[in-house]
Amino acid sequence: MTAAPVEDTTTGDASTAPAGAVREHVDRSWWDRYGDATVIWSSRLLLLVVVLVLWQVAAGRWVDDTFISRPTDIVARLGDWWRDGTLADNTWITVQEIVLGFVIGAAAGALGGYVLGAARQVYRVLDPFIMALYSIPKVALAPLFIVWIGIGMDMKVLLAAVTVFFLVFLNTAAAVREVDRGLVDAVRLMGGGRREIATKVILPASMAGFLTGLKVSVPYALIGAVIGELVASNRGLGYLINDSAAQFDTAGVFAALVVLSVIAGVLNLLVGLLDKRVNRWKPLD
Amino acid sequence: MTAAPVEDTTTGDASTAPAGAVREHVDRSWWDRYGDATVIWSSRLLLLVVVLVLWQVAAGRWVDDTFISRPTDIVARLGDWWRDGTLADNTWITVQEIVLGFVIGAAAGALGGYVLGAARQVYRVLDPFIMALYSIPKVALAPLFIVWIGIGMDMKVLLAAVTVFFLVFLNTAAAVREVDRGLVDAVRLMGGGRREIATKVILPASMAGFLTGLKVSVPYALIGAVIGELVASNRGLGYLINDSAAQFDTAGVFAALVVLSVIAGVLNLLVGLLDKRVNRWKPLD
Amino acid sequence: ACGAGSSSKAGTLNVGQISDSVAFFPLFIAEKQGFFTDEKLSLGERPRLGTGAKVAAALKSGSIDLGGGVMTDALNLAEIDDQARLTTSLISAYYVDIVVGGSAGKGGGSLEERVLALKGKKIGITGPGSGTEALVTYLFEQAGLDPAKDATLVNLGAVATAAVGALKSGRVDALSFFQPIGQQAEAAGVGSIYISPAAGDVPSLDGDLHGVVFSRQSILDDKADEVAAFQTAIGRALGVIRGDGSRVRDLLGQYLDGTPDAALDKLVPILQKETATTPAVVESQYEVARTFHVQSGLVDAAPSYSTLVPSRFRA
Amino acid sequence: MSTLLSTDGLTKRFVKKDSATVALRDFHLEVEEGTFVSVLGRSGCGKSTMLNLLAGLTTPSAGEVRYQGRVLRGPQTDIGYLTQSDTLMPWRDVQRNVEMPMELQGTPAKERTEAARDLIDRVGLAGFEHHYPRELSGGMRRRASLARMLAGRPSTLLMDEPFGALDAQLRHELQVELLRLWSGSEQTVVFVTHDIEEAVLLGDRVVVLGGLGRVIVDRRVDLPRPRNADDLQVDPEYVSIHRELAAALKGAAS
Amino acid sequence: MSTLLSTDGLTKRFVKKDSATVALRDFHLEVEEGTFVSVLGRSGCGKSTMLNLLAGLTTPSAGEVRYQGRVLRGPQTDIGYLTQSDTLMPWRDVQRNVEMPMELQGTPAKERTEAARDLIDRVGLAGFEHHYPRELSGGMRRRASLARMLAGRPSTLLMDEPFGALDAQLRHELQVELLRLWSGSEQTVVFVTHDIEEAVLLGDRVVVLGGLGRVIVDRRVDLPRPRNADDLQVDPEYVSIHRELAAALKGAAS
Ligand SMILES: Nc1ncnc2c1ncn2[C@@H]1O[C@H](COP(=O)(O)OP(=O)(O)OP(=O)(O)O)[C@@H](O)[C@H]1O
Ligand SMILES: Nc1ncnc2c1ncn2[C@@H]1O[C@H](COP(=O)(O)OP(=O)(O)OP(=O)(O)O)[C@@H](O)[C@H]1O
Ligand SMILES: [Mg+2]
Ligand SMILES: [Mg+2]
Repeated sequence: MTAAPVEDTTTGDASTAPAGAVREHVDRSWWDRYGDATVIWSSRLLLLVVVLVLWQVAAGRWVDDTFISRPTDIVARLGDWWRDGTLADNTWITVQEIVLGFVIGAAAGALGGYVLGAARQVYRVLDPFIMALYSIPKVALAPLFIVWIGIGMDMKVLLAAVTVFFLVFLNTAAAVREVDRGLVDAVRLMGGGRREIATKVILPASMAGFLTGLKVSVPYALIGAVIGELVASNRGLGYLINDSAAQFDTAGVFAALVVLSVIAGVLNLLVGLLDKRVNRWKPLD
Repeated sequence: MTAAPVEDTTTGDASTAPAGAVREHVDRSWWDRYGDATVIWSSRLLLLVVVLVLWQVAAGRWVDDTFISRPTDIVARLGDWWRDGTLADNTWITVQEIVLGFVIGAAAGALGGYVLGAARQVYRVLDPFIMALYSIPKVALAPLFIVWIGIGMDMKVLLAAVTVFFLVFLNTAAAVREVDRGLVDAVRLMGGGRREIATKVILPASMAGFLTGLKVSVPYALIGAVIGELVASNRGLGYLINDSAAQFDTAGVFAALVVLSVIAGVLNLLVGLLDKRVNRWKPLD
Repeated sequence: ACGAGSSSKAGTLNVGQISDSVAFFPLFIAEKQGFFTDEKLSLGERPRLGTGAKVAAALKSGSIDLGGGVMTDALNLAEIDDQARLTTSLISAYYVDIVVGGSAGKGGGSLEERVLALKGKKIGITGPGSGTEALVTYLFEQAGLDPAKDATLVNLGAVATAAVGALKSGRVDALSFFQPIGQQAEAAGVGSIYISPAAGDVPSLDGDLHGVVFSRQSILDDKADEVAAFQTAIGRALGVIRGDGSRVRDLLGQYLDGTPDAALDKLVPILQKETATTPAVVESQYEVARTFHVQSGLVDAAPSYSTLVPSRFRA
Repeated sequence: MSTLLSTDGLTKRFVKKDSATVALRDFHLEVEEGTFVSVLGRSGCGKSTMLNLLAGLTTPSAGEVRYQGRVLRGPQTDIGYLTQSDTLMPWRDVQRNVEMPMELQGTPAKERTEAARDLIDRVGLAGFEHHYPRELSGGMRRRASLARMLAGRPSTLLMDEPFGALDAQLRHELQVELLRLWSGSEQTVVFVTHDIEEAVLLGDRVVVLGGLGRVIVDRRVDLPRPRNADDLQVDPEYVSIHRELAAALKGAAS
Repeated sequence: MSTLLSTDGLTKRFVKKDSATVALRDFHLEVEEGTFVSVLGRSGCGKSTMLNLLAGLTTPSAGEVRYQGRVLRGPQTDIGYLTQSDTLMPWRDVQRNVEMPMELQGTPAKERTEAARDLIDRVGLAGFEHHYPRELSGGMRRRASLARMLAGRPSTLLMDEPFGALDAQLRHELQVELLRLWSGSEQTVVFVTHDIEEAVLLGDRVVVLGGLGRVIVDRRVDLPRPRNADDLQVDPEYVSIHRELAAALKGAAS
């Protein structure tokens, strides 16, 4: 790493010149820039390979392969599905449900969290009701869902959205509670009203909690949509799982799960990027 | 409110006597002490009554009562179950599963969160795998669960524990990341090692996140246990739900859900108490 | 985890079943009337497992010793597990009905005309690969329709509330569901039974073996005595069902607690007719089922009677 | 000159379960418009509590604060308050922190940027516009806070030890800057400090608080302006004021 | 006297993307055992950065810190560091905060309680044992931190503006207290302050830092102890030192 001074900041033009620091340009090598990411990604790859190899070896040898299938079979099944279009069709449907459900649920949850998180007393009154609603196993209400919302895509989107809602809501509301009073007061002193306090302090300060809510709820967007498809549907990855399971086609079940994991991974990556963007100001280590 | 000086703190016996504040005894009226709680609880009661009355009125009039039943029927059903022992038996089983699942999942999640939250690099490598596992709809793996763990109580406890684990884990790990470096450094300066940092700083400082994890996962302990009972139901509240639904007995379904909500309420209350206990040091408003 | 190891004379059997459909009424009777106790047999775990896959998993893991389901489940299991064995016949009729919304009823028309009228409709089934789907597939193919294109099959799961609810709210146009959903729907005035193989509407399915109990060879070896006892008790229960109608009506009322009386009244004669005469598996009935399953494409190949049914369970 | 800020029977009690900490009791103070009031007092005597009340941040347990003749119910845009503890937004860099009050007042972006840059220059933070608060030293954070407060163009300034964390030289420069700003305007300043010299150098009036905000000394400082720290050292008036204040502070201890 | 702490070519660079802020460059300092070194310097010149390095809290970008002849790799129990910013545990009350270092050292509970109570008394916080940090005034928090640091019985003290937030009287009392503690022991002190008078009053040696931690002045103070603030004002030696330091600080600005 060679460093060359680029800009000297010690010359304030006003009466007060700081005896301060100096900014330098840093020539970072490829490794300085990407070394960390390389290590992480190769570790992940390694781990993945190890798991797959172990799985392949174990299947049929130590564990009954009718229940765990084997990676090669799964890949073969994915290939079949890819060729005959099953994969694209069903994945596309599920992805739509997941994304819609996630966005709607997260938006509603964030809004609810910010509104109720700030209105302490109202939140305290509603809390037990919210928790009671949240605690109801949605599958138990599947009949009601079917009757009220039908068996179309709406129902799956709603199921996904509902689960996401609660997780984002509770995490956001909790984060709002933890916001530093000093910062809120600072905005009040600058003449900020409720709106400004919400957007300029509460929102950025509770970002971490909100993002945890998002991260935690990504999987539930998937689970919600898939459960919806298990309950009532004739397409989507949930249907594929159901169909394969009924035919004892474990490779099919796992193939669908692999696709789900990939979707989860992508969503998780997106949330991670948002996290990075929002947390720029935080120390790295 | 009458106030009488009780103790004067201005007399430090050393060389430095602070010109500080004075402690006074406060005579709080009954209302000062319990007014807040009274308002909250009566609002909740009122809300509950309103919801129940609306439900009762709506059922059969505006909404088909075969799908939403009605409060009186539900109460009657609960009475029947209470008398013939169904209620106590099944509830007891489910409560055991929930509590065991919750405790195991929360303990494992907290441990994992504290360990991996501190080991940043390891966490980053594992993160996608954890999220992938987490995203798998557990119902889809029901056959695997049955093969590996059977259909006994273990399976339900495990299902509950797994869901709780992820939620507590992710919330705790996120909270650990947010802990003030200054406080950690303070402990390092006092000669604290990893263990001390974990117990004396990370643990208390991340309590809020951990508690959010707990709060968020209470419902999933219930849902996990009930799903387990739906997967292979022979007893428990999940069985009651399944049985009632199969008999087209909506009142039965809702009666079981009411019991679940009560359990959720109690657990939530316990978490709330813990929250209060742990957050004593925080400003009230 | 669940007592699969015990093999004493007066032993325990864990019997899993898919649901609480009419097929398992004999088990209920045998339990209620003490037939199992008479045989010094006690039932351990009695899980409702919902799908054939889970019954298979539970059998393989030893969680249950016997699985109650339909022939589809037994044949599916046989495809992946050559230890699969069929032990008991419960219902010798295809007890799935096509139910349509409203009170249109059967009306007139031949079977083919009725099937053609279902073209383009949304039909609720319990799930893919189930006997309910098989019936629709079979009927459509017999009528020269393609079930994949000419109808939308919707999975509703095995609970009555969802099925009847979906029909009532018009989310599906018809149901292909096991008894007593049809009777329940009729009693609730939601729909009417449209095609009923059990009532002889589908001649090629007459005498079809459908409600069965199956197991695995290793368990049969291990628990030979218990299974024999089970068989005897079920035999007595089947006798009860085919006997006094009012007694059956009583017991059915207890079994399907909460089902409207009208539905129960209608069910009793149907049940008496379709209940197997003997717990032993009759070859001719087996063959009807086998043909049906292969023809409707539910299974690729079905084992022969002699492979799947051990000699002591044959009629 | 008319009275701008006045308090009447002001009491602040922090209640916690069955006991209350009284930080301020029956506190009286009148601040005339356009004056510079320095406040001295021992650590923990209630100075910050007082400022919080004057700023409308906290509500009094008893008594009231009047601002421009009206009872103060909450914070006002024309009262600027530099709190004792740091409240820069950690997710904004210096530039955007300083812009914040203008943002809330709806100043156009361009104007805002320029005004902020000018203020940052004045407090000697030029070159650090894009540092986040955690990347600044303690004194730099303090100066950024000062710049932020000034950015709101308040007509009344409440300051809680603004220069305590700065070196002598910088403190001197900022004192001069503050006086320059103040003398050119009608601003009213309440300035809490621990430095007697600073209090006298800056104030038209010095108030010394004892325990619970009891006013021990309230004294006009009639030294001619501009005042020079070095010259003051030998001014007999200054020396006597200094002695009086030091004695009062010492006395408050016992 | 042997060298206790020494630095060699110490550089601290805060890297962020493609640019780095250099806070300290090629910094040399040797501190002898048992001495009291005062450090002066303008705001932002790198004093806190230097202390962080000396305490082993941060790792140098180049160079090294030697403590008792060995390279320092991390914090040491026998180095106490009073940081510039407040790091009291907000969930512990004053008593338990002060007890904390002893808790980590495994002192028995009873002894701990007594020692903590004694320290709390000494810093003038008696009566506030059960207040949480947020219920204290700024100066009180500072004193609680001081008590906590002393509770660890370190043999080397690093202090970053410990008395900056305290009133003149209290500051004086704590200075006396600190000197009393120090003179009765073999402790080594590195004391960062903005107050030239304080630096001279306390130090065996005063170091003035310029930009990037460049040492501008490094001067022995040979005034006899005990020193009295009032007497010093007229001591020609003191006046000359004061003038030299003030000039150095002023010079560092340009
Ligand atoms: N939230 C609170 N709860 C309880 N007591 C409090 C609270 N805030 C302040 N106090 C007490 O009120 C008294 C006055 O505090 P204040 O912050 O006004 O002091 P100060 O004069 O600003 O002191 P300093 O010069 O140290 O900043 C102190 O004794 C403090 O303990
Ligand atoms: N984490 C960081 N990232 C970037 N720059 C930093 C960081 N920490 C400190 N600096 C810079 O390093 C320089 C020295 O900071 P330091 O805190 O050591 O100053 P100081 O001498 O203690 O000042 P003060 O008297 O104001 O406390 C400052 O210019 C500051 O902006
Ligand atoms: Mg204060
Ligand atoms: Mg500093």
